[in-house]
Amino acid sequence: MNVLFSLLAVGVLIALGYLGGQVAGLRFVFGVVIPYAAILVFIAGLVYKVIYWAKSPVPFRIPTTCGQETTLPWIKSSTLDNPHTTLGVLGRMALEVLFFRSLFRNTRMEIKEGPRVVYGENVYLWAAGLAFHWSFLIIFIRHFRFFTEPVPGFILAMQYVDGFMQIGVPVLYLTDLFLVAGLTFLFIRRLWSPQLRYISQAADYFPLLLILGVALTGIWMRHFTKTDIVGVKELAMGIVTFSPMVPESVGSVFFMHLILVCSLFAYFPFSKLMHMAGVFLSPTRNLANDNRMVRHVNPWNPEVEVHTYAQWEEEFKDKLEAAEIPLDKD
Amino acid sequence: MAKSTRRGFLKLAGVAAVGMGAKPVYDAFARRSAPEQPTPPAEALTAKRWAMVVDTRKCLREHGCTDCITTCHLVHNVPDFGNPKDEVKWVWKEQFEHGFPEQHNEFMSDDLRHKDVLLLCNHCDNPPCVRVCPTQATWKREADGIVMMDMHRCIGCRYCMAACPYGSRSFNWRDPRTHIAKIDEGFPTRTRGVVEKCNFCAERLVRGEIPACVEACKAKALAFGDLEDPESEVRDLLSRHFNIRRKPGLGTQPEVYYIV
Amino acid sequence: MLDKALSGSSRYWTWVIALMAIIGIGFVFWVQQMIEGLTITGLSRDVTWGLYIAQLTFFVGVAASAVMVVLPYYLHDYKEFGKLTILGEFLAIPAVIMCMAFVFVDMGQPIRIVNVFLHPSPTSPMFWDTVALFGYLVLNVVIAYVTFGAEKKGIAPPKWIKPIIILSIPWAVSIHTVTAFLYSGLPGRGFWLTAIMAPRFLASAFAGGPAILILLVLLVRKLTKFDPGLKPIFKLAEIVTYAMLVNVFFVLMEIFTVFYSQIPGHMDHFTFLYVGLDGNTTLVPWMWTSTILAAVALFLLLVPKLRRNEKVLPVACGSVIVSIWIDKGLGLMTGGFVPTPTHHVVSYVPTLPEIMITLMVYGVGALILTVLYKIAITEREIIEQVK
Amino acid sequence: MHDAKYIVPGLVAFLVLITLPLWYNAAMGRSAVGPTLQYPEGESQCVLPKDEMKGEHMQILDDWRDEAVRDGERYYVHPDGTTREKSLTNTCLGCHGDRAQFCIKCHDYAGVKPYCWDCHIEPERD
Amino acid sequence: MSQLPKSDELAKVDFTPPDEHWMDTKVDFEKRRGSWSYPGAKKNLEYVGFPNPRQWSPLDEDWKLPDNWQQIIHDGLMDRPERYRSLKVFMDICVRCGACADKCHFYIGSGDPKNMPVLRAELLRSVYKKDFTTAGRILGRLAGARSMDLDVLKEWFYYFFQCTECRRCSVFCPYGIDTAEITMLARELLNLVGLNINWVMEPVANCQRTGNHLGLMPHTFKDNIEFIVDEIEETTGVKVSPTFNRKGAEILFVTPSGDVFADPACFTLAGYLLLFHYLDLDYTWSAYASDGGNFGLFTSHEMMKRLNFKMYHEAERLGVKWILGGECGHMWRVVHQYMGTHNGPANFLEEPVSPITGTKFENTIDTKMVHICEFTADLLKNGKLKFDKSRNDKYRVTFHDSCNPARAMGILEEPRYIINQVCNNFFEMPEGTIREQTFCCGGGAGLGNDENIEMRMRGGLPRGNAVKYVQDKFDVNLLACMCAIDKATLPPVCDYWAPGVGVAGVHELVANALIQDGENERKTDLRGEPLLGFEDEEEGGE
Repeated sequence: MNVLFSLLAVGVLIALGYLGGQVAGLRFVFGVVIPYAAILVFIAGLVYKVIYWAKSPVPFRIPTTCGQETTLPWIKSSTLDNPHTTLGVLGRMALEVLFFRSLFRNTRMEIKEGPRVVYGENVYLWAAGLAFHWSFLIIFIRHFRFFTEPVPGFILAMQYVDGFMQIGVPVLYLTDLFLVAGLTFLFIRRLWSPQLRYISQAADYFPLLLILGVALTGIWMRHFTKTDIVGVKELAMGIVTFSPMVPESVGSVFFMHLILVCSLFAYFPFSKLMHMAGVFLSPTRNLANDNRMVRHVNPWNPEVEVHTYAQWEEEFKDKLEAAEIPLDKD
Repeated sequence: MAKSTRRGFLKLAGVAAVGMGAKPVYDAFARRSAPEQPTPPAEALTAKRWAMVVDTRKCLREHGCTDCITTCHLVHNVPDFGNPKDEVKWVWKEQFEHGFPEQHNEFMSDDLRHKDVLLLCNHCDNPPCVRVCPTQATWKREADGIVMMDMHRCIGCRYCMAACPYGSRSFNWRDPRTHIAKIDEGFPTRTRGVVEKCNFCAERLVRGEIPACVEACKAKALAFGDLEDPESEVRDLLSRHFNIRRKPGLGTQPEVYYIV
Repeated sequence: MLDKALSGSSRYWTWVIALMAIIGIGFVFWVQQMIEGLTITGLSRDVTWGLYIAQLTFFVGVAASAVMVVLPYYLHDYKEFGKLTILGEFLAIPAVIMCMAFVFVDMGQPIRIVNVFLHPSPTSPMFWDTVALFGYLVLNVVIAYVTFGAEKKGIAPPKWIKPIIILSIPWAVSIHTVTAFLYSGLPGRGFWLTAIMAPRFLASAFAGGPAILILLVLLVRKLTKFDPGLKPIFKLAEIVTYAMLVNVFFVLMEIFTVFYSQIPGHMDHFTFLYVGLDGNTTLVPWMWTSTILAAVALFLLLVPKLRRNEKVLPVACGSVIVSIWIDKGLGLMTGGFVPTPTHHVVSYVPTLPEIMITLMVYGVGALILTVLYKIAITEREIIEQVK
Repeated sequence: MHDAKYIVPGLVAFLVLITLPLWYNAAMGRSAVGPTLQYPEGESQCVLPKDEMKGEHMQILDDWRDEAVRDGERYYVHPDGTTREKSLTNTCLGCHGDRAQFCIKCHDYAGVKPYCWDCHIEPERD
Repeated sequence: MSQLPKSDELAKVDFTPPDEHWMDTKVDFEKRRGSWSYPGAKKNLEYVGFPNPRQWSPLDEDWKLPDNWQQIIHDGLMDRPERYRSLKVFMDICVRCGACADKCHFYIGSGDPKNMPVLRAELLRSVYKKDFTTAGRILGRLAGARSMDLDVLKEWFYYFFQCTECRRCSVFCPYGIDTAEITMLARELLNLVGLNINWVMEPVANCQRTGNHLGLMPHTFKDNIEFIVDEIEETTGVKVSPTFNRKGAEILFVTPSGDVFADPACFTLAGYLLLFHYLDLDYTWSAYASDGGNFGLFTSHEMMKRLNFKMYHEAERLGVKWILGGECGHMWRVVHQYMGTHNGPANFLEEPVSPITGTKFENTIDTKMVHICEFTADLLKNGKLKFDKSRNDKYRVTFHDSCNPARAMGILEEPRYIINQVCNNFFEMPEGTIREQTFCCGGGAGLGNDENIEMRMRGGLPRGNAVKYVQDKFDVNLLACMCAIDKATLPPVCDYWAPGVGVAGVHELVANALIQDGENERKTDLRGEPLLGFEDEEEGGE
């Protein structure tokens, strides 16, 4: 149900894109208006969401400590998994954001005869996630060749390395393969495992299918139905130089690709995809475990009713005297 | 053998592109790969089995004639690095005892022993180089028996060079462009990292021209023609003169014959 | 499991960083080779394969030799090899990767390497060699990952792995056989044209590979708390002894055939290697070093007392390795090409960039080996709770 | 807003990165319009219609090279009945002689670096 | 206890999720007896001023909620994101990758998909989505949103009191989403309408009144310790003399009250007493700050602060220089992560320095409270203790990292160092069950009560099974730990999953080995059981 809905949604988007490319009057809307709107929604939505998060304080310093803390000097502490300095936190965050450190620890539990509960290596989710995210980032940056003139050298270099293996014309980018492979794994995994299927929502299938759609229409356009790449770049450059234009030669597949990309942009700030920004704001990861060294202030530290010593002594005075425990009052 | 690299890619991509279904992809985009029947130009020279006859007796040596070599290397943009290590050569001359080491004979006439003979790719009927190539970058044309190189596909493993018992193949150890005195626009240069060799002037045959070396030989020591054609000059020469081939014992069936 | 490679002593990290430095330096030379072409190597029109492919030949043998621990352990239930098996498999993995890397750096157009699969050529031994090597890598990775994963969990490995292990045994033989076919099927290269090439390769592999494994295990014993005991090591030494005997026997067979038949096309290569031809003696010292080391090794190995001496055994193994490395590497390669088909005697001397690139691949292999051994040993220490 | 000293620079950095093309192009002073090509004079018809050639030329070249080199199919019959040699140097460059004005312009614009020119030679023009 | 199935039956866990959508399954409290805790008693809620005190049972149809309970929950859910960024971020960014699923001991032991941390959070997230996100409002279930109704509330009560806030899932989450944080806030919401459990509320009320969870009056507190003092004298011949509420002492010692009362925790207390006596430490107990533990943590941040208040308050009153804390799990979560923020700064104290070794505990310069294991490890490292390791030879020891010290503090090496110093036979449990990946005892966060025994044993499966593994492989017979709740909950877990393995505190082992001046020839350990080699003698003696 959730899968079908997501599939349907992506299908409708593709159909819309096709329509946008075919109907003359709509080409400007789909080629210029929607992209502008989507980028605007993406940027504004993302900034809004981050500020919305930032408006709330982090009242307590609650890092998850995944290694030895810093205590006595002769005990080796875990500077990256349990950092107590800002530098260490930066390191931890870098590992987390760039290499998915936490997910790298992933294990798979099984209960065997005995009973024996065993925990095995499970790097597949980590590997597929890493392959997918890195490929997506590289592909995203590679696309800047359509948005810059002249194309900066580092993008050309990136293209060269990505297309190092001379496969097909135009050359196949390895990141394209990794992206599709990674996404496919993530999608199949979600459908395959009963537990995962049980927790999965439309909001989990939809982004996967959406990005898969983006990737496949892109690959389709590059390797199968060719589109006029100069026209595409003119369109893209029109957007970033605020002189919008939609060249005649740009074909329908491009519009399918574009509407999916726009949908992704516009959908992004309102979805779980915000984990991109959220991971930076996770208080269990981005705080130093220096709790007993440096004071952390809660801006709304509540006034609470306490049971003071004086009240306590008053209540138990007789018993204290009987037990020969010294009193303040004396 | 795959028809084209694109089809090969399509197969690969079709498998990779989950959800697309390989078959419709293949059908939809393979359309241009079914080309219109090409009309061979009327002037093209065709044969069932091209062969060359070298008449060593006619081949001039006194004044060190290298017309055939120079011409060949000129029209094929063969570079000259001036050192034997990087050397690329399509046709070249060596002393008889090197060209035919197994024919070595202490009491051979000095004339022959030290004679420079013209060596080139033998375009063998049973070429070991073709057998070993891991990518089919070198292959034997079924139509006319020319052993061809596809410089676009060669991965530069040099297995063919190890397999060739005649030393007929050269590798582009470095970029050849910098060492070609005058580039002939009609023929591409090679890129570094691929193997090349004599192609019996396949590009000239199609234009109706005989190989450049044959044309260039002022002593008329070279003959080129169809072995399957009983009327051909080469058949005539071979039937009338004693001739040998290089290393016949290896069973490669060279198609370059030497009249001694 | 993998995380064990990410934490270690300063000695471990120094070694890893040193290897990375070697790889880094070699990489610069490789980039130079990519830009300028293979001209920066000592290879030439006449000697088209050299140091790189020689290493391929040697390390295919190392990779194949894992079978020498896998076979007794799994097929004959030789329990003593239980602790060694993973080390054997973890030696095979970097060895295969090195083989592929050596092929890769030897290519004129490495960017087109996928052509081997896009245009498969069943008549080419090189195509089959690629398939065999890839398959062997996959087999070893899967087997090691699954069996070691089960051992770490303290449970029996899944049943489906057993047929795969059995398959890996003939597969190991096949990688070296197919590699021998690279050479032995070529007309006009008298030195290589011998039916005994594949058996020779296997014999030298089963001497050289286990010899490396012995050295590694002795090193592991010295540097870590992991100790598989001396008994399996001595058993391995016996394997090395017999294999080396067979290897030398095979070489003598070749020499008899060539020199008794007196066919120049076959004889000249041996002459070039052992006494020099037309005044060219480039390889003579190398070949005699190899010969003498083989003799020394055989003596040390054949005397049981010496073989079972922890101080002598490494010397014997070292001799075996160097002897085979020269014989199977430089000797086999250059010896096959010289004299050339036009009967010229040429020299081949590797250049500095060529050596540095070779070292890069060695560095990659050593790094992978280090990482895998680090994982295996650390996990073993944890399972056994050695302190 | 809390932790503004980390979050604001983070957001600003993100915005700058994501809008980099705006600043880059403004600095380079380029407009949206792509290169204008110099089409050969006197020729009315390429191998295929212009729009199709835009997208498919690399594929055609790739197919041609295999057909010509490997299959010996060196000639192509155009729908208009004329025959052309499947040759980059002779046929394509025969019309589009000025590589810099034709091929390179678009390729540079699109950030594409084909390896054709490693081997094939541009005929010299007067 | 009698209904509890045999352990090999319980270990047959079915992980197949039900056919119905998770939003459609309801909790049947009757069928699930043994897996929930009795509600908070009226008097306890009243004592601490918690809303909606009343007599009720989860088995009742009517939970006697306030009429406007939905409004209360809504308002509570409105208010908390403004105060806790964690809640906003954790609600918004979960991608449901499922990495957390099989990390939860309750999920491993029960197979109930709602015990997957992701789905546990989703119980709250679904309501949050409905109330606070546009997509949730419009798309409803399709967006994973649902309205708050009575069944949802009951489900909350069931599952948020079926999480021990152990944070193991958080270790594996790529975004560090911490179910403990979500559970804490969900429990705050539940408390707003009077849904809580008595095993939390009773200690909270006790602690608020007497200063300790067990509700020991000052004289009982003192008596109990003095009883242990006598026991010590009997076994060792050494007379230790603790002081109470003594002004001017250098150090205030605070430990969970479980140590004062319960077996085997009291042997740990004996351990402290002997150690301090050996060192001639200038320290005092407090009958007011008589518990370091803080069940307020399991109700609300405010209650936690109220209970924690007494520690600094008492330290200031007594004029001590710094505070030393005993072996405890959740106490150290509060001390390490909350105390300074809640009730600091403690500028009236001095930066802690060990009077024995002179070591300054740099890592505690703000909070000024030192963990006893840090303290003892420093002593051992500096060679200040004379001990006889062989006295612990009857034990083959393994160590259980308690959740909070492991994942909210990171004190992993000190206890291991101490155990290795004072014991000859130490064995680690399998990787993945120790250090930061340690498993909960199954009874943390207020769930260690007897009516919840089935769920405790289920949750104890991973831990118990790991103990069983080392028991089988290395003949381990003692599970050391440094948490008072562990000392109460692990013995039944061991009896159930690994019979024959005992439980002890780290400092019990220290004191076993410690050679005191003027002690009797030691033939027994602190428990009065014969040392290795003295078994016959002891038997003959009795």
